Amino acid sequence: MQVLYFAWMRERIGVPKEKVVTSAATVAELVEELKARGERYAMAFADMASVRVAVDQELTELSASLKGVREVAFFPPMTGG
Amino acid sequence: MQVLYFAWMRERIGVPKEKVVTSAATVAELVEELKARGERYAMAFADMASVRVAVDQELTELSASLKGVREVAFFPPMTGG
Amino acid sequence: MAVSVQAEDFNVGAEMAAMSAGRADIGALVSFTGLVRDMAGGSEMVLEHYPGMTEKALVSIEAEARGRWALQDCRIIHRFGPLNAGAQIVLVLTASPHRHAAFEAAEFIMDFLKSRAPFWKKEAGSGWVDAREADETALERWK
Amino acid sequence: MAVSVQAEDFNVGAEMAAMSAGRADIGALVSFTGLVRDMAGGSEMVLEHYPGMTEKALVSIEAEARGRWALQDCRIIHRFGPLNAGAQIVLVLTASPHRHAAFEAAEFIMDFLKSRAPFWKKEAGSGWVDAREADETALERWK
Repeated sequence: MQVLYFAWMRERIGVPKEKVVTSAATVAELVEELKARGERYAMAFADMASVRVAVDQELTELSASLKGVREVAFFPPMTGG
Repeated sequence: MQVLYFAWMRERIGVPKEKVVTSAATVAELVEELKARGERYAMAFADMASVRVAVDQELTELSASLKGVREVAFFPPMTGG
Repeated sequence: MAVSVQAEDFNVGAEMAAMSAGRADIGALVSFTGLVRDMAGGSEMVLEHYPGMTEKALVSIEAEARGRWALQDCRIIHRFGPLNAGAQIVLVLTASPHRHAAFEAAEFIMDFLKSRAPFWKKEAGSGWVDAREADETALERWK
Repeated sequence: MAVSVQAEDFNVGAEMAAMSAGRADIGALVSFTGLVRDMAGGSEMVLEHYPGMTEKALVSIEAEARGRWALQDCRIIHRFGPLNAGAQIVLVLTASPHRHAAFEAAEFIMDFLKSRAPFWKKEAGSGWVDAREADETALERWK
């Protein structure tokens, strides 16, 4: 599974994307696995109220299933326009 | 006093403007005087719900005073834009 | 005064460029362009207006809009005379730091202009255009 | 699909002309242009985006707008990359027979684009721009 990070999530974690092998069933479980990877991840995911998630390029919730998913992205609230 | 007519008011009455000498105190009184001038005027002022009036280039009501007024204009509801 | 009542056509891009030229404090620019629709029957139209009062009415609508919203700039151009199908009739431009002010002010100006500025449309086929009930009720929103 | 996500600047006048060219059924054309405001501190900005998802999000917002209003045409252009103060960021164009549809659709698209399209602004002086509460509450209007 490809995991992408944008904006300050990308800066905190230090990479724009990475391949992640996981058995997490939901986004929330994936977040817990990532947080356990070290301080940068723990910091990036410290305030989940400021984290948005897209699964296969569709905005969704932490409870979303990862079954068959190819791409998960984490980013702060969007500020376009 | 200058009296102006626009759109179908102008077409019905047959002139775009005319000098009117009147002792009418209000627009409503002026309308009655004009209606008495003949068929064209009577037709133009037949349906007062479709007549708007401006006194010295400000939209106003039939009850408006004509004291010191130099220009009165009659026209149908506006359809700009 | 940023109001023009004219027979000539206008260039929306040029008007927008003129509004934002030399400044970098505008966040939102909204434009409304009204065009002559090709109605079944007649494609030509004549716009009659009341010279003098028209300018006053537009200036007063603009002033009212500037009083309600924090506009950085505002421009109204309204044409008169013969106009073919597809021709531009009216342009309203509003500039503001924030988008809602720019949107609302432009819509407010158009709503008032529609039934408070002395213009009358006559279509080649069908004659004088009747005022629309909807245009009068649109004003309710701003009370 | 009338959505573009690009680094290049755009020409509002040309986009409007392209939309109305060769047709005379449009009554109302509304444009919204978002510009980089020169904030005290930093005048340069970088707009990061999520390639692929951005286009999808904009196409979906456009489809939603077309479902709600009788639009004759619609165009969204959003830039990414480094942008100086005064630069154009986003363009939304809507065409409709009537003005309220064109206004509302453009405002709807901007409201959703603001907090549902994956763009992030970083200002040279002050860092990542925080999402505004007001942008989230703006969506309530369309429920």
